[in-house]
Amino acid sequence: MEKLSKERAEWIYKKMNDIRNFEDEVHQIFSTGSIPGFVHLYAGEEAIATGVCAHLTDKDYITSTHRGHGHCIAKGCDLDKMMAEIYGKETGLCKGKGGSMHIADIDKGMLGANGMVGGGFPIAIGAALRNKYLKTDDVAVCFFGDGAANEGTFHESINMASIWKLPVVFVNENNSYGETTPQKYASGSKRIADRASAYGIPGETIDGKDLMAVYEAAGKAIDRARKGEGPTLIECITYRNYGHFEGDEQKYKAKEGQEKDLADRDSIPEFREYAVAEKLLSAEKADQIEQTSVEDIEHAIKFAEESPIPKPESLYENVFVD
Amino acid sequence: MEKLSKERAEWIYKKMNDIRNFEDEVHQIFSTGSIPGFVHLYAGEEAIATGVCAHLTDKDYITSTHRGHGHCIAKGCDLDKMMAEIYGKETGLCKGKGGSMHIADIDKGMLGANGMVGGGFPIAIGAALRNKYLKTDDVAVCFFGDGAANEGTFHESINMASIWKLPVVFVNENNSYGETTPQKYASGSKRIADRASAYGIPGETIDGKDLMAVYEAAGKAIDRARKGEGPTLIECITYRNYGHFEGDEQKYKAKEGQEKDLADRDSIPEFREYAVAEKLLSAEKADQIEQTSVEDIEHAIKFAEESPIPKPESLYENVFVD
Amino acid sequence: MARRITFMKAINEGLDMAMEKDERVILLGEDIAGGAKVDHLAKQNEDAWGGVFGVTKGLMPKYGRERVIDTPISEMGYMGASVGAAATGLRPVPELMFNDFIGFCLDTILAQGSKMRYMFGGKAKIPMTIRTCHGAGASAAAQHSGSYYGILASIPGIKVVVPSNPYDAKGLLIAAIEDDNVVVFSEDKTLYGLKDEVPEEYYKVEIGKAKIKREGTDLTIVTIGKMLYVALEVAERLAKDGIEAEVIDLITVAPWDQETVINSVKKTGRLIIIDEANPHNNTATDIASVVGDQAFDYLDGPIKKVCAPNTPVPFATNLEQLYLPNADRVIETAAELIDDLKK
Amino acid sequence: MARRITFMKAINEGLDMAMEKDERVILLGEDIAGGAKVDHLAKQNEDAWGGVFGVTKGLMPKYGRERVIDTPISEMGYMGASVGAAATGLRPVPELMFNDFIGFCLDTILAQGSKMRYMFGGKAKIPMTIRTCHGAGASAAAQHSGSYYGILASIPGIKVVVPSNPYDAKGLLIAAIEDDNVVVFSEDKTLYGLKDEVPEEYYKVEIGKAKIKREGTDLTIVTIGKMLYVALEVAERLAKDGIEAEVIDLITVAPWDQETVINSVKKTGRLIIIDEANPHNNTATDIASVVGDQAFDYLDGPIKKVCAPNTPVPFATNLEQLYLPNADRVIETAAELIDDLKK
Ligand SMILES: Cc1ncc(C[n+]2csc(CCOP(=O)(O)OP(=O)(O)O)c2C)c(N)n1
Ligand SMILES: Cc1ncc(C[n+]2csc(CCOP(=O)(O)OP(=O)(O)O)c2C)c(N)n1
Ligand SMILES: [Mg+2]
Ligand SMILES: [Mg+2]
Repeated sequence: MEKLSKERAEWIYKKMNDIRNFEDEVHQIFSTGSIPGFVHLYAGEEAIATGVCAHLTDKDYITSTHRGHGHCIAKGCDLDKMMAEIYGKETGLCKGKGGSMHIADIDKGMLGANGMVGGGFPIAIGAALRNKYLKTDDVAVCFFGDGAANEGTFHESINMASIWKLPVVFVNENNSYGETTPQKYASGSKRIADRASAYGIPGETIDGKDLMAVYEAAGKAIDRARKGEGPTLIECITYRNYGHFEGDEQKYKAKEGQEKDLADRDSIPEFREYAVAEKLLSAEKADQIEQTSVEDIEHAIKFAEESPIPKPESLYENVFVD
Repeated sequence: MEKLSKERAEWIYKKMNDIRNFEDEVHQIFSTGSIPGFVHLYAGEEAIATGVCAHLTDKDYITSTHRGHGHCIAKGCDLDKMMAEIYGKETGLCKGKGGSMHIADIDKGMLGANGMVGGGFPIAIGAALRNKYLKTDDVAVCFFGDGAANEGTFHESINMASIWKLPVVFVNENNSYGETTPQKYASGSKRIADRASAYGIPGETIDGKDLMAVYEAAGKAIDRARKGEGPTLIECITYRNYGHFEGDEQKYKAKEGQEKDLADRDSIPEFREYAVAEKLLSAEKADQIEQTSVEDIEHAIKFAEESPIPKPESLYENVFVD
Repeated sequence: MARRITFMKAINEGLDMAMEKDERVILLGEDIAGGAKVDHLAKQNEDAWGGVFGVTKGLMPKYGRERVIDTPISEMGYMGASVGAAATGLRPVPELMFNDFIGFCLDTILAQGSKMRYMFGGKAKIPMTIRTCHGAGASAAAQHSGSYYGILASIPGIKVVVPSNPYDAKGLLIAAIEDDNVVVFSEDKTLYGLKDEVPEEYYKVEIGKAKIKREGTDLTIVTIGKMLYVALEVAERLAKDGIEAEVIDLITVAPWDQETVINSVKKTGRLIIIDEANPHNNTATDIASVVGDQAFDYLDGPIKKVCAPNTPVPFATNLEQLYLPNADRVIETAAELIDDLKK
Repeated sequence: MARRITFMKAINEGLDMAMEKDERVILLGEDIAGGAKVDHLAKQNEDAWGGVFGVTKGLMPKYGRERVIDTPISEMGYMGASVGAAATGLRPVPELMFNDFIGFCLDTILAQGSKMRYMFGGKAKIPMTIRTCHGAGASAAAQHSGSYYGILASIPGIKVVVPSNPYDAKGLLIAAIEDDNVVVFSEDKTLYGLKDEVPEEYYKVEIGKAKIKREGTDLTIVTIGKMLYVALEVAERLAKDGIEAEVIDLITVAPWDQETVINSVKKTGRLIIIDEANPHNNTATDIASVVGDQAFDYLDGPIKKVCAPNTPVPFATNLEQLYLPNADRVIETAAELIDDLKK
């Protein structure tokens, strides 16, 4: 695994900011009613998508979740088209037909947010099977929540990835809750990483708020996968800044104790501080990135708002390949 | 857990013989064409069903598998009606409408063989949930194969049983193969019992050819369940005497080595020897049980053969409770 | 009977009264209470959500977590557990949050719950009511907006009901829970806010019986769920042209009420079925095929269906509206049937 | 073209030639080779089973375990993996051993494979062929004998084919594998032994095109899969009474060939559809509903369906035979349509 370069650090800092700004804006806009449907925001979990995708190229695949904006941004999807998609516009990544829960860009290796909890596992191992079959050294990364770890697809897919030594990394985003249901209630095992041994693969639990911890663990696991040594399970402890979806009152969240401490942490300034101290980022550059990011998201909103809605006939298009 | 009594030892020896004789006869009859459909024989695995069910009453529930005759017999189902069911006769346990793969007797707590691999897991925890909810001390036992351990239902059900501390015991019958597919190929974990820790429950691997090993492990686990201490996973190493189903050429079975040793072991004489040595069974009693068992199975065959086929109108009956 | 409550509240009340009456009734589902093992909620005996739409709100505080069970995200597991619990004497009411999740747990219905009684020669009884929701119109996109009651209705051994209003919802749900069979109770998520009069008592609405919501002599319109409101609008508009449509709310899609539908068609000679499901192999086709067989001689014209197109549900609001059957499309279809009707 | 091979062999040959031609074609399924990691089999490069019915026999020895992949018993896992592999450029052909197992993996079809292209605004392509088998008549009882192609055919975004003979089986399978969409290829397990002429070359049979197997002017009989043989027997028997039935093998149930069916009904004025599926919301109802709309004016009598009853498949041989549509039932039905036909 490469040491973090300046270039990469800048890339990371930009992506983290993009995700945060994107989500904060969507949160705002949603409350005005301009964005319809179910929207699940990634704010608070930026270190994970960014720390993992920093190791990936467009040729690597990821599968995402209902909480997919962060993965999309980190995987390099176009911000304008993403925002337009969430608005349901013709210029959207999916022509306005997918929306927040189905945002995808196969050209960027982003195999889709997924409205089905646990839906990404088998798709990810399928992409990994393809990578292995074609003798590439591309990998697949499967992002999934703590709640998703209780779906049967988790079990079946990780087991198959193990026996076939597939180049796939399972990245768990343990934000303590599946909707309102605490992970500690829903899982028989204390840690989700504890389940790795049930499939004979390595598993570890890391601080998912710490960009560098994610960057390093993911780097190792992705290297391992590229070398044909098989899958890894990484559990990242994190927390979401907003509710499960927009509109959630969040009555279940603890207002004090360990949970509050986790909630109060912010991996973006944490990373900035680290990167500046390590001279990977100058304070000026960091400021500039923050500024550009704000502008980029503003641009995306403007683009989305000014874009036309889909043409009626598109209702019938793209059901089949002709 | 009670020490094995003479009475129980006799019961066990009878059941083991009943299962073996039943299956050997069905094997014979199948080859003559009198029994239609898919038939999966339990011969070779008698120690498991018997050693477990020795601890159960009619009020306890079990879920079984496609290889269900042994569980049925051990749970106390009527041999005549069982055989008639396998023949597809009106007098069968299920009026001839279920057959070998769906043989069941709810009055005996036998919730059915199941044509769906992994289909029994959720049903078993549902019965256990009922036991707990009604504040009974009845338990549920879920028998399942090594192949079934790779279905998502395994994962979901054991996890739920764990978090709700349900009175259920998961008894794995690891006979090395799921159809032709070796367990060592299909499972990422070496041992199926290794998976217990993924759910925070106890798991152990035992010699499934050894009646006493099963009797003791099951006794402990069932006691634990009755006391409200939650589920246990027991992996029993065993082997089936016949093919996956009747008609299987068994090309995949190893003709030498460890596998052959396992195949050559027979838990029935092993138990007889043990029980006679321990004075739980006299040699005369054992001979007599063997003889009665042969007669009982003969009777069952005669009963089945002489029974009428179902009346045509029964095709339409029992779809709904009216 | 002046009290007006929402569709959602009517369902909540049906559950409440069924639980009150029979201790064997338990609920299972994801976040149907919410916040399991959260200390501050436990202290106040509060539920966090009461289901993603709030339908089961307040039931956990009243009946406790033993009877209102939050499950992990394990649809096959808890739906199958419900089958097991039903087979052994409880009357579970699992909630499948969206009917679109059926692909995670269909086996528990298709191969287990619906077939057990038959396979076991009549010995098993599976008194289980599956609550779920269907329907487009909430911008929930392709994986949370489908209408799959028609797929379920094709399975022998289960009943499937689709209420259109608060009164029926409460009475049907109670009937479903009292029924000794597997019953799927499918709620249109866009109806939750709809208010109407609902009696305070415990009452049942008969499963398998359709209701004539408007009498007419010229045309029969059969509807499922909220399509009723499309038909009622159409009937109003047609009435202005002197055409009297008879509107039938099917209510139960399995087994559906052949008698009521056929008698109506015998009277009117014309039939339009409105079904929000995708167009192939759905309940509309089933009705059309039965009418085309059994009431053929009474038909004055082709049998018409107005359904969703053969596409997934699109996200964009304008496309989603186009996807849904609406009054204009039905009027156009009616015009094909009735010559003297102006387009 | 005198070579006669079985239905099973034809399928095997179709797979073989598709794999030969395109390296991106891989097979996945339970025991489709069999004996993975068994030393003595590996040494001899032998498969243990080649699938539970032997349909894929010999393909692993020829193409290796990288391309003929035995999976654990994890239907959702490997079916979903096939979707992922297809979305990223392979052309997987997973086998679902029995269509009855669809309840374990429907999501991969219903919510993922069939919807991806649409949800992604046309960017995804899922060239995946799902082989499975259906049908009663093998004493396999309720959980291994169902006919669920009709459920699958209701899902937008996939194609579903049901071949009735070796020739079509080979050509359709090749066409399915070359198709860039999800195609379900459903084999009737009781046809595996059926022999007929099959060309040795690589050829395609068009998906979506029905075939007229016998021309006639008095009555149209549309069939799915092996129901063709019931119809052909019926046509023979009717011919003795001077009644000429036109027999159409539908072949593709989604999208089915409306033109061929409607043209035939326009000619004959009478329609019977034979479908082994349970009777509600199946392909027979779909056909009936379309004909009852689009060819209404040409109909001389009610539209008839002959289907399985609304029950699970019973085990006992006599009941199972009664369950299956047969020539006598079709003749009785035809008699209702044609007055001058003796019962
Ligand atoms: C198959 C399925 N079951 C249930 C849901 C409803 N649902 C959507 S998100 C969610 C919680 C997911 O929790 P987790 O995996 O921890 O992800 P998080 O939302 O915390 O990121 C649930 C239950 C769904 N969309 N799909
Ligand atoms: C859901 C499902 N998948 C696949 C099958 C086909 N099948 C029947 S038995 C079997 C093997 C089961 O292996 P295991 O669980 O080890 O039980 P054993 O036969 O060895 O007792 C398979 C794959 C099935 N019946 N159901
Ligand atoms: Mg979570
Ligand atoms: Mg086995």
